Amino acid sequence: MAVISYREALNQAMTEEMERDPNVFLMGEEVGHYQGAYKVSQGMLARFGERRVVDTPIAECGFAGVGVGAAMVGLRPIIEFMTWNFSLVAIDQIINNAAKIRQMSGGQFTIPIVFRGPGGCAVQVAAQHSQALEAFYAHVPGLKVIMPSVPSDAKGLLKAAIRDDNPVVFIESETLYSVTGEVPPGEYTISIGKGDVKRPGKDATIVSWSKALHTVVEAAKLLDKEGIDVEIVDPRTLRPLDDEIIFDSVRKTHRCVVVGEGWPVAHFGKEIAYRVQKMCLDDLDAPVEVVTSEDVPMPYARNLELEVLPAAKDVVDAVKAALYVE
Amino acid sequence: MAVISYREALNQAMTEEMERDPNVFLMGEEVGHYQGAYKVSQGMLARFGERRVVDTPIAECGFAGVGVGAAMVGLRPIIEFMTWNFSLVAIDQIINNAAKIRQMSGGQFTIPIVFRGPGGCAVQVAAQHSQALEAFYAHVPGLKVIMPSVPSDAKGLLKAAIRDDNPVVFIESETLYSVTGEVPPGEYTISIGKGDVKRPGKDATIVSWSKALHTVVEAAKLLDKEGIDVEIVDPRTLRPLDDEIIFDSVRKTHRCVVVGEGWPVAHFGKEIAYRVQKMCLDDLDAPVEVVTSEDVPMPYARNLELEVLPAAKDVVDAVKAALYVE
Amino acid sequence: MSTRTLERIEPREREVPADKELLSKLYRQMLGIRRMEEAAAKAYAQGKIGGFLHLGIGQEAVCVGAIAALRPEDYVVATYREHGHAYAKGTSARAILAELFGRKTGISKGLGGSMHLFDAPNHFLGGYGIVGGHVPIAAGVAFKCKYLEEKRVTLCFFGEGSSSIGGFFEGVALAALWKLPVVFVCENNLYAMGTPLYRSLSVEDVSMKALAFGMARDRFDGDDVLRVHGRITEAVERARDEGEPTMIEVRTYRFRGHSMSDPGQYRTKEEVEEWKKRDPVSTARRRLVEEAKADEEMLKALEAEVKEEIEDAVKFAEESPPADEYLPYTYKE
Amino acid sequence: MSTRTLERIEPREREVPADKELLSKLYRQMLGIRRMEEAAAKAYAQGKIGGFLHLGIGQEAVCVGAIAALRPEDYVVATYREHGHAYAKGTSARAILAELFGRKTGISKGLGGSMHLFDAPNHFLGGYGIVGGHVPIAAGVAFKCKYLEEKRVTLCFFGEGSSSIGGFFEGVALAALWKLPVVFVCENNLYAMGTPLYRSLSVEDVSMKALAFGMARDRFDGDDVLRVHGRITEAVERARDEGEPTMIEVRTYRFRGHSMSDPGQYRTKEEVEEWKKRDPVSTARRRLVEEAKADEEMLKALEAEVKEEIEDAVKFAEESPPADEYLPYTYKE
Ligand SMILES: Cc1ncc(C[n+]2csc(CCOP(=O)(O)OP(=O)(O)O)c2C)c(N)n1
Ligand SMILES: Cc1ncc(C[n+]2csc(CCOP(=O)(O)OP(=O)(O)O)c2C)c(N)n1
Ligand SMILES: [Mg+2]
Ligand SMILES: [Mg+2]
Repeated sequence: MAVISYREALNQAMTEEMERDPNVFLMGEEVGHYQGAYKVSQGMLARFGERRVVDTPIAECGFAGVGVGAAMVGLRPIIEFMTWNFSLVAIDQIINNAAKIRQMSGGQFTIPIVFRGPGGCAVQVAAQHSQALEAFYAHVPGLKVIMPSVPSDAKGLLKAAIRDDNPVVFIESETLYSVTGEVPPGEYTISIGKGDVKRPGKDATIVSWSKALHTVVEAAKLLDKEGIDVEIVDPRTLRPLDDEIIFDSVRKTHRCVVVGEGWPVAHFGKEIAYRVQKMCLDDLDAPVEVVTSEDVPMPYARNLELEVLPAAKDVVDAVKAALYVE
Repeated sequence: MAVISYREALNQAMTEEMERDPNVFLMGEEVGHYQGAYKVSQGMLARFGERRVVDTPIAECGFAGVGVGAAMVGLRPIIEFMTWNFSLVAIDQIINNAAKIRQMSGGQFTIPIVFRGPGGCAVQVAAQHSQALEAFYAHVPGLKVIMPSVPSDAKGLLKAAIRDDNPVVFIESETLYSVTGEVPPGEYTISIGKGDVKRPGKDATIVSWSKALHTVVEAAKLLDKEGIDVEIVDPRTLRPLDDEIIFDSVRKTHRCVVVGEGWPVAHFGKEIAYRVQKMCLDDLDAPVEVVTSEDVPMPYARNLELEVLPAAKDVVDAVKAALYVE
Repeated sequence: MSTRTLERIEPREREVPADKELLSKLYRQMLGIRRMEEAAAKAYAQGKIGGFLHLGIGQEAVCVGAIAALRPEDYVVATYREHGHAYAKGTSARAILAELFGRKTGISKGLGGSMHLFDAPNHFLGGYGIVGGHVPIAAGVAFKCKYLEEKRVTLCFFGEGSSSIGGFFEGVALAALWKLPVVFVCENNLYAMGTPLYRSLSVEDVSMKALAFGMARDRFDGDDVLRVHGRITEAVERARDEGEPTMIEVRTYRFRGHSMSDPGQYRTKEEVEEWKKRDPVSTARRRLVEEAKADEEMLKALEAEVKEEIEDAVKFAEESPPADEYLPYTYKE
Repeated sequence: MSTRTLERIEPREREVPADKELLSKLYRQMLGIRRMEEAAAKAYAQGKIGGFLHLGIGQEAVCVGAIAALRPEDYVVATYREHGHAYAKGTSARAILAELFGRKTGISKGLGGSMHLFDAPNHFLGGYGIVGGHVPIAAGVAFKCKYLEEKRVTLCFFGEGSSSIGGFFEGVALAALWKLPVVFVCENNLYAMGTPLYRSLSVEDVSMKALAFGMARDRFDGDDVLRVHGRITEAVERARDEGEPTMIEVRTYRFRGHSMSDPGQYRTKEEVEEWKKRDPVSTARRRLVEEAKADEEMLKALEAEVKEEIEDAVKFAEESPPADEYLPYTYKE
């Protein structure tokens, strides 16, 4: 299997799908001549031309809506947000139009569109540029929400998202773009809504996704040294969520810790915790713990930023708390 | 005690606070000459004039931002959204500016502003006009979120919100505006973050707020007939949430059902469920149940709308499930 | 104060000669819309229709004249005040009224209601309730036509009150920058709910917004359906042939309140009466008789036919089964 | 292609005579900003500053000339490229650099960083990272000045790339409708990240947007700090005395990339060199010597003083304690 970066995986997924279907196009700020603010679309303008790789002015509400309109009448847009922070000026298009048009039209129109870009915080880009907004989008019926953690998932899921007939919110991560990993050769897709056990274990279940999952992997190593063997479950898709893979693991380990970046209150992890306590209450030997960022707008200073983000140590502590060891 | 409507209670709160502080003003669509789209600001233009009761064009992002700017330099704006559905075009101002400026400026600027208007669904106004967005705002640090269910709370909490130095999201309900109730005479405020037991009971705890609480009251009557005595806890404020009043009740009843309008996934009720299972796991004799709207954009037809909304019967069933009776 | 907005925009000379065939066709449509909305108002009063009901009574010449300038394969994107637009684009009164009644036979299966009429076969793309939110969608539909090199035009209707919101500006800016084949038609009925345009716009001429984007513009009165048809046709062909978008303001007036729940006390009786003298439906009939020499018999027959059509549509709506499912429409499997 | 954006906007005649006292004061400020940002770039390369760092090197004449037209009690609202604006409004190089270094002594206590400088005593209101999002805030500050009948003006800076987004249009529309005392200053540096203005604007003259709102407008080159000062002063006084907002486009150029991570390959070397010939800092110095007859001694002294000021500021930032708390700033108790 080839080892490529998360960035290349996304680039391959878009390139392959655009080769496959002439109605797929990429639109966003700096996606063309600049090769992508984070170089995810490197080379795509040269390959597909300005017709299909469209640079936009800074008008997220405008081009998100253009994508929705184009999708209504048969195209399959990939709309890139330079970062998901900027989706807040376009969220009305995503929630009130993309997610609702099929229902409002009695099924006459479908909206095959992918909104993608990096979410969560990078490094020291401060409060307005460091937001993990998945809880917002996962709340909305009509949308699918995908958050891959490794290159192979990124490629297979982005291809599936582009082929899906529903609006998909695809959240990447600036800090994952350079992460490398093995990717199966040739054509493949991963079905949306299927989780993946990233590390088998028996003592406790840790559910995590995207960037936070890598913090969890770190924590797992530390716990291993202390003889604690955790199972890491990556839902990969938050909406729809693969309940069974989570429940199966919890029924085996009797402990559940959910780890995700973002503000704690009404965090998506709380949804997972709810489902676990509801379906596995008798299997639980400890309350479900949810580890998140702190409940503050992200400060700029690096030392404070690190305090605010969920760290391996926080995960270790949460797992130990769930195991009643210190 | 005087009996007045929820609408009048809000009107009194704004009027009293504007009499008290010349820096408080009301701004929004149709708040002045039209007397408010739902007549909440009836008579206020005549009393305070166009300088302090400001009709705006349809530009929510614009006037929400005007409110934030005015608040930065000493005014205390009350920004009315005709309904919270329209806040989606202004949410960037609320989340990226109102909620973050104090933190980003190292505490140099505070944003004493109230964003208010009706949330949730009215009757047959369809998908784009029938959204309960409290989970979004409750997710955001820097904001306070208030959702009163009765006139007395509406008045006391709106006055407290206007006096609060932080941005407050104050969510009312079209269908509650005409609901009447007793209101204490004269000046009073209710401290933000204090819940209220709306009905004492011993068999199960139901946590609910705003419009849904009235559905719960109905359900309580039905349950009473079957000899089931529920306690109804109204947090009144979602952020900050009064954990103790909820935990105390659950520790007494050992059963907890949360009822709220809105989409189920990542619903605010899941946050409450998480906190309850985490702090009261050993006290729980059944999983925490959360009753919400169905996971779809709201359909127009009345019969379908009623199917989608949480009904008294759904609450009765959930309570019985928690009590293992059918 | 609002009377100053009553001035005519242009002299009478600009009148378009009355072509009998075209005018009777457009009169027929306007009358159909008028009667259909009167029937809807009645049903609403009887509690058979719920939610918001925004009538376009008084504005019929705009949607009818404009949409008559299109080819069947062209697209229309509209607001929540869109019954007439759907009807003019080809949706039957049966399907529209059944939708308002919340029936399974409604054009949106009873899921959308008055504000969200959609008709795929007729390329009527809705029906939107968030002010300005549909403008970028219209630009996107035009983007697709350019992308596929189709010579199809998109008409985007909006109210003057919607010309201050961000979504409107962004959609227009992209259409101008990318030269998309779309025509933006502002139905300036002088009020946004209770707000007269002089309280919401620093420049009351909405077409002036085109200057910020180097876009073609036009502006005229909307009481004569033939004028509307003629002037919109110019813009539609410019879009079709040169891929040039146009921003058009049409002055019109709604005879009823903003929605059924609005008593409309912000307008004087005199003002409303003044505008009713320019009722586009009776204006068209007058021109048919006086200028096109249409005979009364023919008109009477046409009017009887419309009456029947709407009575049948009401009956159809009333007898249709209620909407009965929604789950399958949230996601496409 | 982008070279067409190099044409001068207007003839040299419009030059403002060189007033020695004023020009040396403005030269002093521009040089302070230039050296401060050069120091920041160096510290960034050394890993002492993190995140995004957007330098205004090459654009100094705009913020310095414009803010010099204000009174101390007037307000400034700016973007993420605002080091110079804060400095010109009175924030010390120490407080700015300490902020960039993430120190407790920073103007925003190390919580805001480069993009979020705030200085309450100097009425510098930030420092915003969401394009266009600060424009309604500026209108709101001006709304407060009108509400309290204060004769204070608000200057709102924005880039040409920010003139397509909804928040910008809404803020401008409200300022025009309500006649708020605000001046919108577009620093048109011809690029929005890698996007040249002809790829983002259908009308490259940003001041034309004023026509949509009936707002006063002006437009000129930003290489001469005295011209900027003179022309902005006219607008500021119009705002102060008549409560009339103005939309101004100033043509300028950034010598560096969009941010430190941008190599700027979308611009030719020639284009950058061409603009460097019009470096506002050296232009000011040249005019001081040639036209105002300032003596070299005085200039050398001034330059030495600036060098010292910035060296001290860097030392201060480096020796300051790191930012150490954030919880108390999320909510006011
Ligand atoms: C973003 C948003 N804000 C507010 C509303 C409430 N609203 C519905 S229609 C309307 C007035 C629109 O007036 P105009 O654009 O002139 O259209 P008209 O109703 O006159 O046809 C308002 C304020 C809305 N639907 N969307
Ligand atoms: C809403 C939003 N979209 C995208 C961005 C990313 N971004 C930051 S600066 C910038 C370019 C802005 O260009 P311009 O307004 O001309 O200002 P300049 O950087 O040239 O000073 C972009 C696209 C953002 N910060 N906010
Ligand atoms: Mg109108
Ligand atoms: Mg620029």
